[in-house]
Amino acid sequence: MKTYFRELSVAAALVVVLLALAVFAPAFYQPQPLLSLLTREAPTLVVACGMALVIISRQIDISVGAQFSVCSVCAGLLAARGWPIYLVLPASAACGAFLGALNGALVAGLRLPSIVVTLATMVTLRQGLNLVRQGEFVNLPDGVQWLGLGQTAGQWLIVLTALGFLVAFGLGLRHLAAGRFVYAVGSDAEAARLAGLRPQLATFLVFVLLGALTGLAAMMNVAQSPQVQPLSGSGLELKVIAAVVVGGVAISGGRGNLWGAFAGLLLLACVAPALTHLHVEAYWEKAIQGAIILLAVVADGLRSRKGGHR
Amino acid sequence: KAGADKAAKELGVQLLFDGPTDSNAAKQNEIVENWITLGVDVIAVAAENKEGISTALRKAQKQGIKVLTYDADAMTDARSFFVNQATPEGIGQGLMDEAARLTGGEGEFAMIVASLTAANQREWQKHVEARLKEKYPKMKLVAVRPCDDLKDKAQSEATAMLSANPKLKLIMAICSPGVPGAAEAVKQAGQTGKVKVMGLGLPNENRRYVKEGVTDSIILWNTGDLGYLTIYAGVALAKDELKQGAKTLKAGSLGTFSIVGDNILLGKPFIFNKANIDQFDF
Amino acid sequence: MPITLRALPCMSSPLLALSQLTKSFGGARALRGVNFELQAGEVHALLGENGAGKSTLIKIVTGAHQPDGGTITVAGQIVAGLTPAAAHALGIACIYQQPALFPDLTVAENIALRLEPGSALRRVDWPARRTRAHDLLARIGASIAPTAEVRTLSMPEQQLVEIACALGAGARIVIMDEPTASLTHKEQHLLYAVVRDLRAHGVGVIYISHRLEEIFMLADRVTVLRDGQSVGTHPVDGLTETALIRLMVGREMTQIYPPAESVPGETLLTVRDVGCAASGVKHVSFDVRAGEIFGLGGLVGAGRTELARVLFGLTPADSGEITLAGRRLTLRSPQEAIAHGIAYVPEDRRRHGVVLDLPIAHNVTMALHRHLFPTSWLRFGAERSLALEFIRDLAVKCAGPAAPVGSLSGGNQQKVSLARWLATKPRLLILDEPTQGVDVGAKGEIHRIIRRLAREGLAVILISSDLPEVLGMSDRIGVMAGGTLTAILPGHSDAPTVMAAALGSTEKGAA
Amino acid sequence: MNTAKRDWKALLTRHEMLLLYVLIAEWLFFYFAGTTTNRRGVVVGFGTMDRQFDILRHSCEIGLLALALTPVIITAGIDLSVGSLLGLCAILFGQLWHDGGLPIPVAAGLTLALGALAGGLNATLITALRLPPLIVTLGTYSLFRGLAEAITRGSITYTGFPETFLFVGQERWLGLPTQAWIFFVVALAVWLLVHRTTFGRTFRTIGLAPEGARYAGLPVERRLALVYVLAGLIAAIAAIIYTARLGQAKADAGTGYELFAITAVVLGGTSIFGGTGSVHGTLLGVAAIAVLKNGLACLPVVMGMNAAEEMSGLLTGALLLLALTASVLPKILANFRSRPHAPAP
Ligand SMILES: Nc1ncnc2c1ncn2[C@@H]1O[C@H](COP(=O)(O)OP(=O)(O)OP(=O)(O)O)[C@@H](O)[C@H]1O
Ligand SMILES: Nc1ncnc2c1ncn2[C@@H]1O[C@H](COP(=O)(O)OP(=O)(O)OP(=O)(O)O)[C@@H](O)[C@H]1O
Ligand SMILES: [Mg+2]
Ligand SMILES: [Mg+2]
Repeated sequence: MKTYFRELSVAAALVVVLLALAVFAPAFYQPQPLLSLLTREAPTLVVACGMALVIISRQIDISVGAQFSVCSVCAGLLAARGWPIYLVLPASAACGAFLGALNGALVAGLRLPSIVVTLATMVTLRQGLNLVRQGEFVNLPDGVQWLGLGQTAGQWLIVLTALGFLVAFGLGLRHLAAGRFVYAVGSDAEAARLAGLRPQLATFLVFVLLGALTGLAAMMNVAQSPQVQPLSGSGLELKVIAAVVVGGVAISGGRGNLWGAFAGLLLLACVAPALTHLHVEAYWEKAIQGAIILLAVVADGLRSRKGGHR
Repeated sequence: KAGADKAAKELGVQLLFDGPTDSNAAKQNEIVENWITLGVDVIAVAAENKEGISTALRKAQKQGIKVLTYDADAMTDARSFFVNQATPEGIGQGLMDEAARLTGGEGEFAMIVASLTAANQREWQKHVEARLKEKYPKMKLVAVRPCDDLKDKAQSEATAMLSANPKLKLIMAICSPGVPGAAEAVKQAGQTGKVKVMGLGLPNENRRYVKEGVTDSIILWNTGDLGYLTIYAGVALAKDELKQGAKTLKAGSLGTFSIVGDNILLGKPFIFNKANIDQFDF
Repeated sequence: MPITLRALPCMSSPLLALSQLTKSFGGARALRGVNFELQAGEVHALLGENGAGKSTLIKIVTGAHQPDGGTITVAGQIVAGLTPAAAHALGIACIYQQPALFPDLTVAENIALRLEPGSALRRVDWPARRTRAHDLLARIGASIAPTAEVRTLSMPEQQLVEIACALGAGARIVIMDEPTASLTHKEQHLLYAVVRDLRAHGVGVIYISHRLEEIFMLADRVTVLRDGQSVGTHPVDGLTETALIRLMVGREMTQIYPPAESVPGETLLTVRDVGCAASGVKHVSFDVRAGEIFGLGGLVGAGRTELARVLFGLTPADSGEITLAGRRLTLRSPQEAIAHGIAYVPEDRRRHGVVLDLPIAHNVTMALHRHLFPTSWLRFGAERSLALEFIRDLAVKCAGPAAPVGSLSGGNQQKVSLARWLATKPRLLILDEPTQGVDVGAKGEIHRIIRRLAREGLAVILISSDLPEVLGMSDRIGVMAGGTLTAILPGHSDAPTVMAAALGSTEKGAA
Repeated sequence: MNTAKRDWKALLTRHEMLLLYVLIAEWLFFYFAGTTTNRRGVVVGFGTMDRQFDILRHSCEIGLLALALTPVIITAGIDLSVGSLLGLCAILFGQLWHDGGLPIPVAAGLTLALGALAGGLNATLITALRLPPLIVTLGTYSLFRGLAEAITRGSITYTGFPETFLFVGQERWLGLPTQAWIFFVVALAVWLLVHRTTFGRTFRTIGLAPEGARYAGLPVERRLALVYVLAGLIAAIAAIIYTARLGQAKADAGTGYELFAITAVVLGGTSIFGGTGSVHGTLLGVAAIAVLKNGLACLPVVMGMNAAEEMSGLLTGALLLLALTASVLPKILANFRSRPHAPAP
């Protein structure tokens, strides 16, 4: 209870939003639109899993949005060339892993601060993509959407895959030695080195993993519509980082878990549709979103103020 | 852009083209001021922010640079001519009339815009609402949501609109990524035909949905022609061939255009639908 | 880890041999050709002044630093490019002078991360981790919950966790860098037993300490380092304390506490029934007079540090009253405490005592902004000369006042931490382990300074786990147990009396 | 002792010197590559005085935000809300003047107070509730922008400011763009605060070791609060300058500026983990980015290149990586050299 206070307070905020919806806008709870909402958020969740890992290891990656765009466009172009889906999927993940490795090499190999490195790669990738594509859509051939499975099956597949990643990484972080290494490196990299772990390698791998997950997520997004917009990932980094830190993962590393990140993600994902359902005018959206972020963490702040932290 | 390049080549002039990919007033001012110090002959702008850009444009005029606006106008005293494919009023009315035609003039509809602050979007929205009030009392605008020029976000917003407003008859998107986004949402919700989709966009981005009958009509101002015409107008202006009070302008292969006041009119917006979409590829 | 699996290939060669090791940090040469040998089944003490290179030496042995030159031979085999993981595999375990723990993780996990071998993809066995942590901690007599997060532990508790880690490794070479620096009497003796036990099992122990009595109690041989060079290895038998000090310092010196020469004056500080629920301090009452040195004794976790934190406003008291020079104080923050002339030298110097990345000068003047820079405008010249003055007075071994504190040896860092508070010229000085990790020469200097301050009318509260120090320096001694003051003894008490008070009352408290 | 002092100084100035070289190289490159004579025989492009002044004018707002962020980042904090606050302040300023009918100086004064107040909100949440700055300012980043949009319903634009006010943003005073003077004054003030007073010393200490600072009796909470209030105040100044430059106040003012400002600060050598950094570094960072951006925009005249926007983004990224790599290169080389020859099995 004590250790999971932040996660619980975010979950409580989520419950409040959901209850408000149940009372004032029960239409929110129709199965099909709800499934659609979840499907839309599934790629974000997959990226959030990777991002949580990166942040727990005391790094950050703000280039995920740009990576997502690049992977989407690559996957789209390959699919448009007629590559079969079972090749496009790994290609997209590999593309992401490559970009992640680039970040990882700079951060772990040269020991540069990750926020600056990924800021640089973000700008570079995004503007590079603009330069090459000039915002033009990629039209996909039939059979790419829903991976050729049909809509409902495809949506379930995507949602369940994302949840699968969540559970796998959530449990892995807690119960696999590798997961604990991530915490150790984030908690104190020098102590990790002295304990015989390899913090630089861990950092590198975490970035590669995030890249690969971003590539997969891009594919999960591409599979939801018959076209790819090169801008598709813009703003993703902020959304994902917000979800993860609101969910209690400490930006200073070593603390937090995926369940909190999941709650944070759902909370933020619910705000926009909730406002639509409650017929709140769109001008208020950002203000309310900001207020919710603040309120969700204020409880945590009040508590830590009372219970004398050392 | 392509049209502009073509015209520039035909006329043998050098064209500088710069456009922020994200709509941003301050950046546009910086670009214009940059051109002023570069000492160009003519500046043509699609104003992002009417008032903001006008100060920069007046400065340009003071230095003897000819100023044109296209697509979105600035303050009238800050430019010589406005190359207009359609007035915002015309676009607003065109959109609303088409929406009314599709819904039979009654029922709820919702709008997807690029952002809540972009000047041209606000202008068009204003005219849509004015037209609605004036001519279609039985129709009701139930929601306006921004999509940040992202197709994916438009899709999410449209999905929420659909379930929040069960009586929705039509979604109108006035930014180009909004139309396919809304169409995909309607299609996934299984409401094809029941909820109509229309808006401003390009044929290639919407072809699939138009053919499937999800999207009913796409209104387009022909950007290629607009660029072409703008360049011709600019060159004419620079050579002093185009003066206040002129009534026509000859523009290469596109023929002659009429000038009303200080508006050079490109003509009526074009409407794509199932019947004619296959004739266009861009 | 069964020790027997690591059979020695050749029993006659030493377990560990270092020859001509050199190491520089930037321009500073920490080691300039050190030779050292460790036999199986011996306790080999490594001695030297602060900054002599002891910690650097052992960091090279554990693979934490790469040497610039020289060879390391483990059990007859030359090893090169040693990494921490490789050292671990060779059976080398270490208690670092600065605890290298993971603050956000639990005690059990901290221990497990050091000890568990195996692939990164194995499953973590949480119950087994907890049991092992519990067993290891019990072996050294520490009552620390395996599920506690390390960042909530006090400095001595962290040191105990470090010791548990080293023990659990089942290594054949165990290195201890000032393991008892912040441990109290009882824990020290449990540790001595552990060391003897290791020796009996054929483990080679390298033991670093500035407490000479420990050396005579534990060690078989000593090697003395001076200025990064080994100046000789000697069997402990036949060495006297003075001889040892001469080897270390290069001149004659005795380890005698300076005599009390002043007569305490008026009562300066009155503490009545003070308690703080958050930190477990309850019903503490005592007085300290101006010019008096009031010692505080007790076991680890007795609450002495917590009491000091209350008096310094870090964890404000929620009951009782504190009076300083006749004025009743409500101390809610260190700023208020400082404004009233209270200074506190904390026990955890790396986290609280100094800021490692800032220059010495900044660290020294940190608590002095109001006085040294009354207009908030920095005066670099004044700052520098003040710093130089303390560097000279306390014999801080450093490259100059602009050197970052992190580049100093542990003992020299402690001197900087002390200098900061001496510079504030307080009325009440609370010293928490002021001489931990400080070499004999400097220790004597610090003792003389404390005496001088007392003579000038300061009230001093001296918390130290070095019992002889408390006995030798204090005018009166308060003994704490379980967060409360259980006895106040006269200054000339002896060790058994104080220990009895500390132990007896805990037993009573537990009952 | 003397050599040690020099070492320390060299370490301190290394990054800034490097940046200075980059800046000079950039400037020289654009001076020669970006200046031509146009058909009318007038010298145009990067090399003109006008262009230099434009660069200065365009950099003022982002420069101010970067100045505001430097102390924040030195305390190991972050303020993502400055760009949004710029927007909110611009709106409030417009409203006070236009709807409230207040004279410009009064409206400006009130706007500054409101900016400081908004900074105070960040400060309260961060210091009183001990919430992480990243989350707090992420929240207020949305909140401030959202309020600006809500107040204006997205569309109200305040214009028609008097000439005397527009003078601040569009004209020159004593030979320099008027707002540049304001910028220099603020820069000098922040520089003195950070480098010459105990405040700056305290920011650094807090950034390196907040607990250590508390134990040293430094007023950690008050200094942190100061830093965020100051950021709010400077964002308000930037808002007024922005309004004067564009002649309009609108809810989207300053969108995305926080990212540019952070880029400039970290390019200037301030560590995102706090403790190290300098105001002159930040100024160099701002200048390096501004010259790059504007210089590239001048190149098309010469090279017929038509993607200045994208190229400048691309090159800013590359520049950032380059500056970073260069600043750690000596350390890495030294590391390699001191490595022993063969790692053991
Ligand atoms: N990271 C570092 N950077 C620069 N100099 C260092 C560093 N670590 C140690 N030194 C220097 O190396 C010398 C030896 O330090 P070391 O820590 O080995 O001393 P020590 O013998 O352990 O002293 P103590 O008894 O005080 O712990 C000192 O002069 C110290 O300043
Ligand atoms: N906030 C807290 N809540 C509960 N218990 C605490 C808290 N802070 C410290 N303690 C515990 O109170 C006990 C007193 O610790 P403290 O460090 O004061 O002991 P000590 O007597 O100073 O030991 P030493 O003299 O060896 O430093 C410890 O067991 C510590 O873990
Ligand atoms: Mg040492
Ligand atoms: Mg203590």
